[in-house]
Formats: sequence, C-alpha cells, structure tokens
Amino acid sequence: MNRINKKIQESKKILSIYFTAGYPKTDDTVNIIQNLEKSGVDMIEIGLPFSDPLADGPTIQASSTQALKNGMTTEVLFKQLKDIRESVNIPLIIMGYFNPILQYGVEAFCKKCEEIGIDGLIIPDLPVDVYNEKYKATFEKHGLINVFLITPQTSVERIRFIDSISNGFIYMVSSASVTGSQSGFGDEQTNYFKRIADMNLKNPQIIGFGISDNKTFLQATQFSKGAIIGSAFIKHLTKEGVTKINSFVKSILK
Amino acid sequence: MNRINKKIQESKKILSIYFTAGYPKTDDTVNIIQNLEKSGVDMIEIGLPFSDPLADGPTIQASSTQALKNGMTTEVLFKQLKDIRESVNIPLIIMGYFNPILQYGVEAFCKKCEEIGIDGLIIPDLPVDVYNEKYKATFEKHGLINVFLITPQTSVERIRFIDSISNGFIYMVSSASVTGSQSGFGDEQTNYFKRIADMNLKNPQIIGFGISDNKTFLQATQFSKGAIIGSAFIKHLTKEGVTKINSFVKSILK
Amino acid sequence: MTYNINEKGYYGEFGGAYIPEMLYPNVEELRENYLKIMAEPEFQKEFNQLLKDYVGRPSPLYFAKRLSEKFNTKIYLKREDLNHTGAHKINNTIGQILMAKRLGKHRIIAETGAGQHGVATATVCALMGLECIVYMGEIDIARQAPNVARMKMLGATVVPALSGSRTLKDATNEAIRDWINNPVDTHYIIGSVVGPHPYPDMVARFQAVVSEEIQWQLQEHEGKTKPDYVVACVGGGSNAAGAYYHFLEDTNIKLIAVEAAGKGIHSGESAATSVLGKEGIIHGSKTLLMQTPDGQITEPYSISAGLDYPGVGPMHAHLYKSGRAQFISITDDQAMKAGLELCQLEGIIPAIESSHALAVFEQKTFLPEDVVVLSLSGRGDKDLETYINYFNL
Amino acid sequence: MTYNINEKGYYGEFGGAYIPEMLYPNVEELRENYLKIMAEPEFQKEFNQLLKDYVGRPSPLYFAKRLSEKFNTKIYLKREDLNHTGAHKINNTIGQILMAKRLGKHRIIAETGAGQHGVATATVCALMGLECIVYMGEIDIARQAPNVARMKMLGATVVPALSGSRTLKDATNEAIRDWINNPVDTHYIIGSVVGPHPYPDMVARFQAVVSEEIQWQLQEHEGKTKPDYVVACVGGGSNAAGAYYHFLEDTNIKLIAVEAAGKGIHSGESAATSVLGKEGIIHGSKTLLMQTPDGQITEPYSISAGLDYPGVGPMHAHLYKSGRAQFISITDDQAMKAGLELCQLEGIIPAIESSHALAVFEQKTFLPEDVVVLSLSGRGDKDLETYINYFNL
Ligand SMILES: Cc1ncc(COP(=O)(O)O)c(C=O)c1O
Ligand SMILES: Cc1ncc(COP(=O)(O)O)c(C=O)c1O
Repeated sequence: MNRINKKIQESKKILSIYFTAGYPKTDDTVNIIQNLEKSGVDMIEIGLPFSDPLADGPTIQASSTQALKNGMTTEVLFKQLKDIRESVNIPLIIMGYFNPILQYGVEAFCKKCEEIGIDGLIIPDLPVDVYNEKYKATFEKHGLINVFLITPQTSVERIRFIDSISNGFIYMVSSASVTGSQSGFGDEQTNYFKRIADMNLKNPQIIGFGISDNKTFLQATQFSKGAIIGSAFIKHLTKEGVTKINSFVKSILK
Repeated sequence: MNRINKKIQESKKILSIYFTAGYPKTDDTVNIIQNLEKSGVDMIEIGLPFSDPLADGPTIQASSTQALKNGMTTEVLFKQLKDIRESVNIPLIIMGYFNPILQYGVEAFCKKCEEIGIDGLIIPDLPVDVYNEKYKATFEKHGLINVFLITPQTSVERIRFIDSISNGFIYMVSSASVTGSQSGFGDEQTNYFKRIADMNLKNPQIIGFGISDNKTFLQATQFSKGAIIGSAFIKHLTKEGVTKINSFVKSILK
Repeated sequence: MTYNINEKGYYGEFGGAYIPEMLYPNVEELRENYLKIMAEPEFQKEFNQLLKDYVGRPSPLYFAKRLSEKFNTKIYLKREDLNHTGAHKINNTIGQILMAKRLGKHRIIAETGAGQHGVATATVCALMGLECIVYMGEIDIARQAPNVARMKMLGATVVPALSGSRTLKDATNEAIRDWINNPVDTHYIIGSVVGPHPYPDMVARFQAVVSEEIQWQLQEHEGKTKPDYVVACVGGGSNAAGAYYHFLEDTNIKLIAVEAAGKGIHSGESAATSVLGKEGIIHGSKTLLMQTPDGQITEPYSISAGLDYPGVGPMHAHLYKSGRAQFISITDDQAMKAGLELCQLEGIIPAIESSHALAVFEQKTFLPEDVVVLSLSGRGDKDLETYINYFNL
Repeated sequence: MTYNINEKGYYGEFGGAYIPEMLYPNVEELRENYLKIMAEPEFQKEFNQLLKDYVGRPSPLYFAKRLSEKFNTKIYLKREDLNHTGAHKINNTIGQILMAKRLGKHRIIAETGAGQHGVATATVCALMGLECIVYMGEIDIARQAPNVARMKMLGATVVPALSGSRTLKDATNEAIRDWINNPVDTHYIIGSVVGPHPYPDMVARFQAVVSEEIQWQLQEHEGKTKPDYVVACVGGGSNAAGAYYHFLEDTNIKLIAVEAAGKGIHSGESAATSVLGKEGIIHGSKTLLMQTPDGQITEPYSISAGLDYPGVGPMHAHLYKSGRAQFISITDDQAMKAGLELCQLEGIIPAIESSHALAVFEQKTFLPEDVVVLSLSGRGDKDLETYINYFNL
C-alpha cells in the first residue's frame, strides 16, 4: 500500500510541508526532509523548482529562482534523493510544473520516482483530462498517486469527478489565490471548507494555500484531514536556514 | 524735384547705405545719418525695424531685434527724424515691412514722411499690384517715390512693367537671396547685371544685396548707377558702434 | 456673401499675396497652375489613391457614445488622428508633393510647429525620394521631441529657427528665407491655410476631403448629410478649413472655431488671435494677427505647439469678421482636462491641439438632438510628455 | 492535413490547455461560450462597427512602389500600423472586450511586452468604462516608455513584473497569477495567439479580419484574391495568424514567419524559437519554446520588445513542424536596417517587430511577378528612442 494511503488511514490530522528543493542551498534537500520527519511532520512535498511557477506567489517564486541559480535540476534532485528511503519513512510527494517533467520524459520521471520511493506527484498545470488520457497508466504502473486540486470555484460536478479519479487525497486550495497570499481564514473560506466536508467525498481533503501557523492549521483541519504549509516554511528557511526546523514545526502543532 | 531724382542726375555712381533705425542704440539714428552724409555717402535707407523681417538675413534680423528691444517704434523714429532736414541734404529713404506702416496708417505715414522730408519708401512685402491699386495716389500726393525690386528670376515682361511704373530707380537684387548672404559676385551675377543694363530701362538700377567692400561695389556699379550696402555696414556698427563711420565709407569708395 | 475665396485671392478683405519680389516667380507659378493641375484626372487619381492606400482615408466618423452621454448631445469625432503620421496635415502634404513634382521641383522645404506638418512633409518626401528641409522653432524642437526624431528617421534635415519667439512664426520666416534663397528648384510646402495666395486656397482644397467625407459618413450614421455644428481648433486653420469646407455656404450649419487662450486671454501668454488680433500682414497674407499697436508681431503662447501662432488664415479672419463662425478661446488648463477626459471616456489620446476643440463641450451647451461633428485633428502621441508632466502621471 | 485548430483545441500536436485547476472555471467558461458569442449577429455587428469607426478598418493594402523597385518584386504592405493605437493588437482587444462584457466581467487584466497590447487593452477598457490592470516586465517598461505613458493616460494601472527576465514572459506569469487570484469578475485579455485553449483560436479569429481584407483588397489591386507570399513577424504570433488565417489551407500561398534572432541565433541572446526551441509547455499551451535541457524556460532576447518571447503560439509550432510555413530568423541589426530603409523609401516608420518582417527581402529573393503581402503589424512611434540611439540620429 502506498505510503500516502497508509498515512491517511491513521486517525490523526496530517501536517504536510512543502519546500523547494535546492533552497536555500543546493544540498539542503535531504537534510530538510530528515529534519521535517524528525520534527513530526506527516508528509512532505518536495518542490521541483521551475523558472515560471505561475501558480505560486512571490515567496515560492523567489525560492525557485534561487534554487535554479544554485544549480538545482531534475537530475540533481534525483541524485540527492537516491537513498532517501534509507532514512525517511513518511510519504514524499514531488510537486512540479509539467514542463520539466515533460522534458525529462514522463515515463522516465515516473520510473525514477518509483525507484527512489516517491509516493505521489502534484503537477498543477497538468490538466485532468490530459492526465487521464495520456499519463494515468504510466503513473499507476509506477505506483504513483496523482494529486488533483480543487478550489472554491470548482463546480460540484467537477469535484465529484475529481474525487472519482483520485486515489489518495484531494488538494483543496483554500481560496482563489496563488500560494502565500492569505493570512487567516474568514467566513467565506470556512463555509467553503464545510461545504466540501458535507459532500462526503471518498477521498479525504488536505487544505493548502494560506496555512501559516497553529491557528490556521487548526482552522483548516477542523474540516479536513490535514493541511499543507508552503510559503510560511520557505520564509522560515529564508530567515533561519535549515536550523530550527523542529521549533517551526512545533509552533504549528503546539 | 525729389532729391532721389536729382541725385540720379548727377553723373557719379551712387553709394547708398542701409542701417536699422535704433541700432546699436535707440538714439543713434540722427548721428549715423549725419556721419554717413559727411563721409560722402549719396543716399541713405533708414530701416524701420520689424519683428519678422522675412527678406532679411541674420545680420539685419539681429539688428532689428535689438532695435525693437531698444524701444524703437515708428513714432520714435519720426520724432528722431523731425528736424533731420536742418542738417542733412542727401536723399533719405525709409525701408520697412508693410505691417507697421499699415498699423500707422498708410496715409498718415506718407504725410509724416513728407513733413520730415523723406524722399522715398522701400516696402519689400507691398506687392506691385496692391500698391498700384490702393496706394499709388497717396504716395504721389506726398511726393514719395516707391522703389520696386527686381531679382534674377524676374521675367523680362515684369521688369519692363516695373520700369514703367517706377519713377526713381529700380532696386536690383543681386542674386536670389536674403540680405547679407553673398560674398563677391560670380559670372552668373555679372551676366545678370549686363543683361539688365542692356535692357536700357528708363529707370537707373541700383544694386543691393551682397555689396560689402570696394571690390563688390566696383563690380556692381560697373553695370549700374549705384549700389546699396546693408549687412556689411550693420556689422561695422556692431563692431565699432557709431565711431569710424567715415573710415568704413572710405574703405568702400577708396 | 460668399465665405470662399474670390478670383483675386481674397476672402472678403483678407488674403492676397504680400510677398517680396524675390518670391514672386515662385508664387506666381503656383497661382497660375494650381487649379489646372488639381483638376487633372491623373492628379486626382494619384491623390485619391494615396489618400486611400497610404494615408488610410476615409478617416472614420466615430460616434463617441460615452462623451455624448456626458454632454447630452450627439458628438461625432472625425478621426484625422488615425491618418498616417497622426494628423490631418498629411492630406495637404500629399497634395502638395504631387503638385511640386508636376512643377518640376526636387527640393522641398517646410515649416513646422507641433512637428506634425514637418513629419507629414518628411514622409511624402521620403515617399517620392525628394530632399526635405524642415524649419522648426528651437522651443518647439524641445517640446515635440518625438516628432523631431521621426523627421530624422525619415531622412529630413531639421533646421532650428533661432530668431524671435523660436516657435512656428519664426520657423515660417526661416522657411520663407530659404525659399527666397532657392527660387528655382524648391517648393515650399506650407502646412496650414496661411501664407500668400494661392496657399490658403490650395491647402483648404486639399483638406476639403475631410468635410466631403463627413457628408456621406453622416448620411450613413444619421440619414442626413448636414451636421448642426462643426467644431475645430484653429492654429493656422487648416483642419478647420477642411472640416468646414463643404459647409461654408450653408449657414444653417454652425461653425465653431476654437483658439488657444494659453494661460488666459489677457494673461499676456495666449494665442487667441480673434480676440487679441488686429488686421495686418503676416507671412504674405492680410489677416488677423496679434501685434503691438506699432505693428510688431507678438510672440504668442500656447501649451500646444500647433496652435502657438499669432495669426489665423485669411479664411478664418473672414469667418470671424463676418460672424459666420463662432470663435471660442480655450485655456491650457481647459484643454488638458478635456484631453484627459477623452482618453478616459473613449480610449482616444488626442493631440493637445484637438483637446482645445474638445473643451468646447464644457463651455457651450448643445441640445440633445444636435449633431456636433468635431475635427479630431491629431493624436496625442507627440504630446505624451506634456500630458504626463501636466498631470503628474 | 489541416492547419487550423481541431475540436479538442490542438493544432496538430500543439495547443491544449495546460492550466492549474484554479483557472479551470474561467477558461472553461470561455471555451464553452466563445464561438457561440462570436457567432451572434449582435456581436458581429458591434465588433465590425467598432473595427470600422473606432479602429479605422479596413487598414489599407498599400503597394510599396519604391520598396518593390528596390527588391524587384511586388510588395504590398498591410497597414496595421494605421489602426487606432498603432498596431494589429487592437483587433483582438476590441473582440475580447465585447466578449468580456457578454460574460459579465468588469475587471480586465492583460500582459504586455512592447506595450502595444497593453495600450490596446487600456484603450478598449476606457471605451467600455472597465477597470484595467496591465502587467509589464520592468525592462520593457523602461524601453517602451511612450506606451507606458499612454496606458496611464488611458486610466490603466501598469504593474511591473519583477521576476525572471522581467520581460513579456514574466508579465504573462504575473497576469495569470492575478487571474488565479480574481477568478470571478476578471477577464484576462491575452495579447497573442498563446495561452490555453481557446485563447489561440479566439485571438486568431479576431485577427482574421486582416487576411479577410487582404483578399478583396488584392482583388482590387491585382485582380486576384491570392498572394504568392504572406510575410509576418512572429512574437507570440497574432499578427501572423491574422495575416495567414484565410490562406492557411491553400498551400499554393507560401507563408513566411519571421522570428527575432537578436544578436545572432547562437549568440545566447536570441528569441528564435523555431530554431532554438523544443516542444514543451508555456503559459498553458503545448508548443515550441526555448528552454534548457532541464525544461527551464530560457530568457529570450530581442531588441524588439514585442518579439522578446521564448515561445510561439501553437498554430505556429504546427506551421513550423509541418513545414507549412518557412521560418526565417532576423537579427537586431538586420531588422534595424530594414526599418530605416522603409522610413526612407516609403515614408513609413515601422515598429521594430515589423522591421524584422521587412528584413526578409535582404535574405530571400522573390520573383518580379511574385505578389508578396507583408503584415506591417505596427508603427514605430513607440520605438523612436531605440531607433535614434541605434543609428545615432
Ligand atoms: C494635430 C494638430 N491639430 C491642429 C493643428 C493646427 O493647425 P491647423 O490650424 O492648420 O489645423 C496642428 C498643427 O500642427 C496639429 O498638429
Ligand atoms: C507591432 C507589433 N508587431 C508584432 C508583435 C508581436 O506579436 P504577435 O507575434 O502576437 O503579432 C507585437 C507585440 O507587441 C507588436 O507590438
């Protein structure tokens, strides 16, 4: 059973952390992953940096730009992750834009992920229909869960459809926004969280975008299986480097 | 008999000098006129300065601008010239653009000229036909000779016509150019001088534009009754003020 | 009474050819030939073809919906701003370059204020492969830099006029001086309905295409060929002459001429010739002009280089004197405001000259059913810096 | 084989909608409605009326006599430079603003490179009274200052894109981010035949008026509706798409696409996508783009801001891949020279983008009887400073 599915079966709320591979330093990747697991994080999204991350806000953009400057590439990332499963057990997801994956070759990319022990992929600009038509078989062959997003604007029908083709969790974007642009959730968002919760989807939802602290984590997980923190953690890395990861995670979980 | 006609009857070549009234100083007018006569000049053209002297080159333009800045006006000029005939006997011509004369009133202007003892007018932008139709009678009533210009481009017919309506002399522009833009005469111009001389006009020709020294004065008067110096004299005034007028004139006549 | 020119070259008492003898052969050659040449079918064909394929005529007659709503009347903009080179000026230069070629000239001179006429002249010279010298006041060179650049790109020589007020009036003087100095091979393309006869009439005829088009375009829009009002700014008066031309004799059609009042009519910094001017002679023509009591021509002022001229063409002097046209003066501030308003209501950045015409709507009330055609004589690309600085954008 | 789009939104293997889920509702709404809305007679009427009265269409098809003589072939220039706002871009923004209104949007965003699309968008927003935000790379803001000024005059907010190469690509990213953040009330007016389906097709259809006109205009000039060649520059590819549109399926008509080679194709400073690009995803579309072996999008370079884009639209990727169009790369130097030549031979100052197309005549020989239609996509007013500095005028 895929580590994501296993993790979801646990009764606890899930804290997932996103970081950009190669940031702040090229070789911080493994170190960050290990520290995150040690600090009690349940799942990790490893960002494959992209030159034109159009769904991301300024914080993640800047970290991607820096990572690329540092020399991060798909090849380098795979090398860094080669032995990751010797030390890390929690689910690992690669989050990246489609073009670098396409250039690597989707088949080759998936194969490599499988070899390393990656559990899933989030590719924001790979549309559902293209995935279904062209890549689903490949993903499944390599035991990879493809995670789809929904937003407050996603129609009920489409949510049901996405639920039907998902087999891990649904990445629920907290509000219409690129990453990092929220601070705290208002009525509109809580209503949206409730509305989705009430749909009783087969896949659990994990909420991302705008989770930055204990308060927003609790708000989000009140209506969902878990929450994903991205920009807030990147900001922490920018300020503190790879030290004090533990205290960052503790400040979320309290 | 008008002083211009009388002067022309003399057998000698005529040297006529142009200067801009009110330049270099407002009150230089009378002084310059007296000095020119004393130095042996035969005729004087008193320039009534105009803001937009479009037939004049940079030297005369600049002197006009300065004269206007000095406060020269038609009224002021007439005041300065009020008693000029007490001290000066040679022909005096006022040269001015039409607009200031029009604003003064053509009739009033002519009357004033007569009172003062002005002998003629040169108004470069008063066309022959308008003069004939509207102003000839007025000029004649006040004993003023209107001097017309011809240029190398003027047709034979038109020269004959201008000759027929002239009764003093014809102002023969040496070449197609605004004032002051020549230095020395070439074949083209001498041919033109000869061509006109050969026409045996009833009015003598006095050549203007581009006479600046003894050499050009002699060249010009070889084929004509006289020559007019403008820019060269203004340059002298700019450099020397009203002093040494005598030596300037001597340098021309040698 | 007629509002057009008579056979002697006068509009009423205005016009004529008050030129030095040195210019006589040139002007006379033109006077004798211009109507004959313009009537030639070959000329007509070439002129119309270039207006269509090169200039982009007909220029649209655009119903300005939001502007009309704001002022509760029907406003049509005659879009001379869409012409090649950005103003009505090119209608005239196309005509004159064809004229010059037929007269055998191969050197072209022009004066320019806003630079639009200079650009339009440089353009047709490039098109025909003729040498081009443009005189432009030193001050205008500074405030209309984009147009100076355009003339250079087009291969023209731009000569600064350094005398007098160093604006349009002085550039015109310099051009005339050049013409005096080059009487045989050179044609002087005057840029407005000014100068000695036959220029005002010739330029008006080349610009008349504007009102000719308005007639059939209005027929399409409104089912009638006649507007109630025609509004145009007046520097020298060529865009107004073009917009009025076919309506001159029909006094049911009201003509409004808009002049630049600069910082205020009586501020001493103005170009409102009809109010401040007196009859006189400027640039070879008897007309209204701003002058001292002594007959010295005054240095005018307007924020708009194209209106910064102390005279008007003789046609306009006559339209004023006879009462055929109503003259309205618009200050810098009023014009700039009206210009920005057009940008933001209609998405059209007008030349500041044209903005003066647009400001009429704040000054005068029209009826809801009035059809008001306004000559949008040019686009504001050349004026961006002035607008930006003025509004601190 | 067809060269047009298929019902799934692909040109051959290129196109599609590779967008984040956050954009799905917006793009889907558009995809479902665009053809229906465009087919409405009311839409057609309003679109065509604005093209005529506001934009100034038809734009002339001008036979460039002196240019033709120089290159010993028959060159016709399609004069998009005469359009309101100075380029072909407005054809598309007029269409899209009408589309946006029918979709009930009241906030408009756009990206811009040369600023032409930004100005065209700001213009139609002013015309319709809609809020307008334009994203523009910081570098482009500096090198296309007149267009920035124009957008401000028109009431638009210009937001600098500070990421990446700070040119068109990054401005597009920022616009997409804005759209993600404002999914309900906002329409994104993309300025070229790029972006997720249905944008490339929608923009091509709005620009198709260009080749529609070419057909009947060529009939008037040459007695036939079909040229031998159609030449256009390609940044994203919208002016080319418009000029090719009605000729796509007729392979007797040769299509030439001109890309910017910057300082030389292999200089590392270039935007010659067809030569340097590989298949990939950019701005929601599968197409050819310049990228590292690792799939990072390369920062392109061209002296011309409008061609300074690392991709091409999917239609053009298909035209290239299928061999339907010949792709030619032109360096900065070649383009600048060709631009100046047009100024001095024809009196037309072209946009530097269009100058790239013009440079083809030095690279490729045509037969004397060939009828070559070249899309003069815009005028050079926005580029004066670049020209002047380049040539030290
Ligand atoms: C756009 C525009 N409108 C108007 C004028 C004023 O000229 P006229 O009064 O001859 O139309 C100019 C002169 O340069 C101009 O450029
Ligand atoms: C004048 C002009 N031509 C061409 C282009 C390139 O765009 P496209 O390839 O979409 O026609 C631009 C872009 O700004 C432009 O302004």
